[in-house]
Amino acid sequence: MAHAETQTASHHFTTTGLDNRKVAIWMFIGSECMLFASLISTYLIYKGKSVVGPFPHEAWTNPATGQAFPPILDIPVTSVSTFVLLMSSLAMVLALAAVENRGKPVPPGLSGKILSSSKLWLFMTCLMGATFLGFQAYEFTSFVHEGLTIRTNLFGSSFFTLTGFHGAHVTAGVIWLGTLLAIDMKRGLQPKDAVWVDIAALYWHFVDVVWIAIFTLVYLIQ
Amino acid sequence: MAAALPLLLSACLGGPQYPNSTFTDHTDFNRDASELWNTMMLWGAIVFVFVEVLLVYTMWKYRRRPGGPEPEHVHGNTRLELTWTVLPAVILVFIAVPTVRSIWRFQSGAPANALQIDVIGHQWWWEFRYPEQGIVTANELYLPVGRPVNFNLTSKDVIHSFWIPQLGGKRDAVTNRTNHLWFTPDSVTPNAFNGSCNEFCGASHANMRFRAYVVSEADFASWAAGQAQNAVFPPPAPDTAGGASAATVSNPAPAQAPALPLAPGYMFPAEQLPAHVVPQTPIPDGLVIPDEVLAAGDPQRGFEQYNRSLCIGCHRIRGNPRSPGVIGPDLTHLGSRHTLGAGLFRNDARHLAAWIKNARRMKPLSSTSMPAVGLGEIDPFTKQPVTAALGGLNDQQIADIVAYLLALK
Amino acid sequence: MATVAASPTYTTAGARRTGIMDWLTTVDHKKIGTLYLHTALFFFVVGGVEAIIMRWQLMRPNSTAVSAEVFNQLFTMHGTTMVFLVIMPLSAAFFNFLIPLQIGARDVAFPRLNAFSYWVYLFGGLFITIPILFNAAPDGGWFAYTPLTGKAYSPGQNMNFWVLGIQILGISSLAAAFNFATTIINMRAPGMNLMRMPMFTWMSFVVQWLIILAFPVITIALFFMQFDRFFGTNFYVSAAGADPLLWQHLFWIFGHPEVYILILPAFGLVSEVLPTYSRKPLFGYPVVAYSGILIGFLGFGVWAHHMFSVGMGPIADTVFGVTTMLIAIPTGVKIFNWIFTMWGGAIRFTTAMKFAIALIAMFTIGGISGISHASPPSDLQQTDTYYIVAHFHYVLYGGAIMGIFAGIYHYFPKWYGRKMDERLGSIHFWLNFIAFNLTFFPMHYAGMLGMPRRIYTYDAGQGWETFNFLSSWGAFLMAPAFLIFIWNFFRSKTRGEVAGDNPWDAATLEWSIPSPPPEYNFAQIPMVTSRYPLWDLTHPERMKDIPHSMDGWDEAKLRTGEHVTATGVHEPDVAPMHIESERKSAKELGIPMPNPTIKPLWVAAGILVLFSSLPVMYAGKTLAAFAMMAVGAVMFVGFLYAWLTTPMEDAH
Amino acid sequence: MAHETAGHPNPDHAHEHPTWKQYKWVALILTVITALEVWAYYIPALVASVFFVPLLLIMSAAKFAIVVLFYMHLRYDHRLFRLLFTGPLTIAMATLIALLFLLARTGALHVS
Ligand code: HEA
Ligand code: HEA
Ligand code: HEC
Ligand code: CUA
Ligand SMILES: [Cu+2]
Repeated sequence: MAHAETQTASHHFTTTGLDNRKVAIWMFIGSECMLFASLISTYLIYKGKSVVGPFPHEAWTNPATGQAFPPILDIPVTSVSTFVLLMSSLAMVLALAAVENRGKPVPPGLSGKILSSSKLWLFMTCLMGATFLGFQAYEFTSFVHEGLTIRTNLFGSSFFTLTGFHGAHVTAGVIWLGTLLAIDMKRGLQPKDAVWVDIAALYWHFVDVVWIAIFTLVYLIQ
Repeated sequence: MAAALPLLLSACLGGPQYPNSTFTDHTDFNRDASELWNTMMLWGAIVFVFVEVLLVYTMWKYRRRPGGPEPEHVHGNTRLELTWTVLPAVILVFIAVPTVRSIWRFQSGAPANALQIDVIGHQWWWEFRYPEQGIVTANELYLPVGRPVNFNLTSKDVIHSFWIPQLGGKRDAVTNRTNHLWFTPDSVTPNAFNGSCNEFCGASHANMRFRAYVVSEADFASWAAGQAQNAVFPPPAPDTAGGASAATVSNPAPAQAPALPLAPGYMFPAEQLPAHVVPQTPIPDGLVIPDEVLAAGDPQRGFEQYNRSLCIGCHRIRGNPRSPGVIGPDLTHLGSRHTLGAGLFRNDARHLAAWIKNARRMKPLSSTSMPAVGLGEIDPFTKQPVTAALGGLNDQQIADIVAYLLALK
Repeated sequence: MATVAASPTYTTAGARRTGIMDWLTTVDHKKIGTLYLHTALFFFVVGGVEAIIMRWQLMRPNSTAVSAEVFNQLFTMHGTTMVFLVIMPLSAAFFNFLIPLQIGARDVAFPRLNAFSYWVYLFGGLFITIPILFNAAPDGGWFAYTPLTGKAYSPGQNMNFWVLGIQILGISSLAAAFNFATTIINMRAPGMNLMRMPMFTWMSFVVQWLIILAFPVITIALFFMQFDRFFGTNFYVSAAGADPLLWQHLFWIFGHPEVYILILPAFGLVSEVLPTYSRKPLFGYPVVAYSGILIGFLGFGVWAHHMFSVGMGPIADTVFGVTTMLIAIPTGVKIFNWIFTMWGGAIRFTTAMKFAIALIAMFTIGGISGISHASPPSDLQQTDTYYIVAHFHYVLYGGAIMGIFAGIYHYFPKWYGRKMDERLGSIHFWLNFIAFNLTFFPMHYAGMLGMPRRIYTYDAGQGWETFNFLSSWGAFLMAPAFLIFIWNFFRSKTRGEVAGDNPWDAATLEWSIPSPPPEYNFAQIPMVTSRYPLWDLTHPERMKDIPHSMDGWDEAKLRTGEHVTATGVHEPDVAPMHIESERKSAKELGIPMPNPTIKPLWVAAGILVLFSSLPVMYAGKTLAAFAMMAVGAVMFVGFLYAWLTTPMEDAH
Repeated sequence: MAHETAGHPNPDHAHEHPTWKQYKWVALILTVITALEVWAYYIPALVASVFFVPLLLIMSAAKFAIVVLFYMHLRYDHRLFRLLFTGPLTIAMATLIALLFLLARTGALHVS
């Protein structure tokens, strides 16, 4: 994806005048809707069906060992990570705008300078994505310490799989954006490269909206 | 003409040469399903004949002829297209309405007076329980004529599907779920039917059959009373009591069931069995135990041998406290069954002996299911010969056990 | 047409490879189509031999020709092979070969992704097929119901190959679907608006959407199964409280759209064949297109008709029964539109036409039996019996395979420049037609007379012997029929009658260029004014009352004409519809072609290695498995990076 | 960014794009809704009431829509993209809801 300028195909005639890659990424996102719908429905279906705890929102005492498990989900921590991911979308739109507007007069003042720095915003997006992943890593490890693994019960299996798939998407996104950042550092992204940033951004926002759904359906609704 | 076709068809296919035909009217369920089928086949036949005749006519009429005119270019015709959108829709209404009616009649709850039967699917046999009568049996069902029966189905392992084609539709037996199926055998004279498992459930899916006997109320009551009691064998035999079988030593409870004066209950008479419910599956080579050996089998010795063998770990014989197993079918009244191994073999001494000798060759089984027991037999899983140390039995011992089990009427 | 610039400077990377390397590195959609075609025909023989062995076993009661174990592998692999390795790829062969030609494009939107799809398919196909040689093939049925296919009840490696194999094949299908959908949306020639697309392209478009929306669901269901088998999760473990129906629902949410994925391309092909040999345009084109969309859309709302016996309750039974019946309407519309396409025509009974007509006749039978299972109380007597087997072979073989045969006979001349032998074709058709009905018609009876499906043996005296005997002989006759076809196919490539550009006097763009088409397809991208562009040229008198317009031309000119020189980028030079008969090289014409590359193949190989590590892990060889994973990951990432950083075409 | 790159007509960017000002507001609204959501979670009376679930669903749907419309600029983009997204999204939601209904029933009755 790197050397966008050599991808002459992107400049070929297209029927709709739209870029092939952008059409494709939207279809990919449509496909991902079905992917996450399957994951989320499985989680919701299995929510009340675990035979043993721990559970997301209720405390549980193991009748065999007498060990007590508190409700497992940590809302405050997840709220923070949710916020971080949301804000990464803001950084992402700014990065795209900066690339698209490159070459145009920069608005006066410091804020103008900041706003037109695609490197900064790409970096911020990556950073926030990575922060989100850090939170998730923390969450996963603490769950494992508290006695919930992917094998423990249906809740564990479907929870880790759902959030893990989302995490994998975030990881892919961070790598993708990181590559764009590297290119930007090396030679500077130009408006003609905007479509590369655009499709990465669409993907990134989509991963964000999926989290919006997950946060409500998995974490908040009991 | 098209109308007569399906009716005619289903009438022929209900005949005795097709003993598992679904085109029967033995139960309310099947009458309903047949009616639906006839409706659908009627419309289906009309559509079929119409389409194919139209197609063939078109092919014939408009075949290219030398020097024929250049076809006129027609791009469509809204009125025609509307017609063939609406007409099928109308036909579908005629199919959908009785369908929905029938769904609500047979897919919502069974009548309150229904006889309850719990059906539990196992790889690869059927466990049947009559909770009200306190009966647990396997692979053979008795149903009273004229009373609704409600099957409550579930499974111990994988998904199975319960079906008696002549009596009613299928229902799956699913783990962690209980499904229901009900019908009333209200227009059958006493008769025997085949049943099968219809959901692929592994190696012996094809061999997961069963039998259903529809009998009169009185016979049903007699059968139920017989099945409900403990095994009536063995009768108290003073000279063997001192034989100090392992059973009596380790188990203070008497190894014998209390000698109930009860006679065995009703059993569907063998002579009345229609040919198709008598299994014809051949015994694999080398498993047949000679008849003379079988004839010499002694039930009392067999009882003791049985109690000393691995059988007891998996099989239950009520009234024989040494034999509490739950993995395999309940053998309490094995002698009262006509078939063996989930409808695969006749239940007689030859087949039973061969079964015990090497069940895994008689029927593809799983590695945790009934092992080969005959001394020197090669177990298909371990590929090792069965030795005495592994609990292997010689032909005579097997013949004794056979005699014992067949005595359990 | 503004720019025929100086010939581009080709780098060495652009040099054409020869021999086997040509095939391994090709990114030409036509060649990839050829690869798909041959691979799928190979797998058809595999699936067919599996079927024949099954029929040999079932010919008589209590037969012991094969063991239960082997039989279960046979039907599982037969179903899996026919669905995933035969019909889908045969359709893909036509997507590849035809879509760009039909819409007037030089290639697909992402040519290298296209090569990748093929290689993933090939590797996935081999991965799932080879185990049968070692008696270790999947044995859980083509829909692999849990919990039977879970680790507890299928502890062997068998089902690992299935779950991983289908996952691999899914990657291929999804990649291809994004590619073709983008191609159809975005690569159409000027003037080729949606309502002018050839019907095959239309139906393919619907199919790509079905794939895009249905495959993610099976992907997830398969991931759950993989996690259960390899990592000890509980998605389908009853003891942990799992619901065995979850898999069934997820599978059929995919599975039902899948059956339309199988049939719609064949519908598209016969929609090309029937008008051509009737010398008439397709009757009611818009309705045929819309009904295809409607079938696809409704296809997402009927999945539970495969589950009427699981006890979903009366509401669900009602809803799914009725939605299923609704599909008869748009399908019927197609049937009647086809018949009326023939009506009033001058029908030439070529082999292609015979197969197309056979589709109409045979699919109708399968459709009617389909409606008879749409009624749940009635389906309870039918489900999981041979009646169902009869239904789906009538729609799959009588529909999809017949349609694809029609397509092969019809497009062979375009593909290879020569016609297939008509006499052999006719023998193939009749033998096949008779054998097909002999095989599958009796199954209706066997099923309604109580014979369950997926049984390796049955007892004597059940009233099924005659029907099974007939079915088996029918199946044995299918083999010679297919062998005749294969002989005809390979012989005609070199010895068939030379065809010319448009041997059948067809109407669509692909017939306006030489046969076989040059690598760049169209020397000049045609500008289209109507639905039947070629008849506009060859039979203008016929085209009088059909709407013509130059929609889309201005925009196209705008985007090709003036701006080309400004950016120095090559645009296809566009010309009003014409017939191309010269065959020059791309170089001579100055058309930049994508460079051949082997990288997609290596990326696909990386995926294969990655997936293959899991059975190794399952066998307890953890270290080796990790090593394979590392190698696979490096191959995958490395070659992907190399692929993405190599320019697709030479810069010039 | 209408047509200043002359040689490069770019119809997918032909429409107006939101600006920093808008982006800022969008971010603010998203933050506020998220805060409201979490806040609602900590009001036991609300959690117990029947309004809780619909309320949360509405809030999250609103966030979803805002991101899609503004950040993914679906509102400003070619209508083809709207189709490409809403179509699959509708099917996905319908499937999800249907699945919840179909598998809501808890089974397991008897059997020792
Ligand atoms: C090419 C693939 C294909 C196609 C196109 C279809 C088409 C249809 N199928 Fe089929 N089906 C399968 C492949 C296909 N099927 C497979 C593989 C299975 C089994 C899977 C397995 O278990 O292994 C299956 C199983 C299957 C079942 C489950 C059966 C069971 O397991 O119990 C059902 C139930 O409703 C069904 C219904 C239908 C219907 C209603 C159609 C309709 O689309 C048909 C519509 C067409 C017509 C009706 C004919 C033309 C119409 C007219 C001429 C108009 C007038 C007609 C009327 C008014 C009736 N199919
Ligand atoms: C497109 C799909 C497709 C096609 C074309 C076929 C084609 C055939 N199928 Fe198919 N079948 C399925 C899809 C298909 N099937 C599916 C999905 C299942 C369900 C599986 C499951 O339950 O999981 C199934 C199941 C199935 C069964 C049921 C198995 C069971 O339930 O136990 C049977 C039984 O007869 C059968 C038979 C046949 C036969 C005889 C052919 C013939 O038409 C095949 C003809 C082809 C050939 C004959 C190839 C030519 C061979 C050569 C040229 C080599 C020469 C060979 C010799 C001389 C031996 N199939
Ligand atoms: C590991 C468990 C196991 C052991 C040990 C075992 N069985 Fe079985 N047995 C089974 C199972 C399971 C079946 C059902 C097999 C089937 O039909 O699929 C069965 C079936 C039978 C049947 C047929 C019952 C019927 O109604 O069809 C008989 C009789 C029988 N066993 C007798 C014996 C005897 C006698 C022994 C000891 C020599 C024995 N079994 C040992 C598990 C066992
Ligand atoms: Cu039990 Cu099939
Ligand atoms: Cu279906």
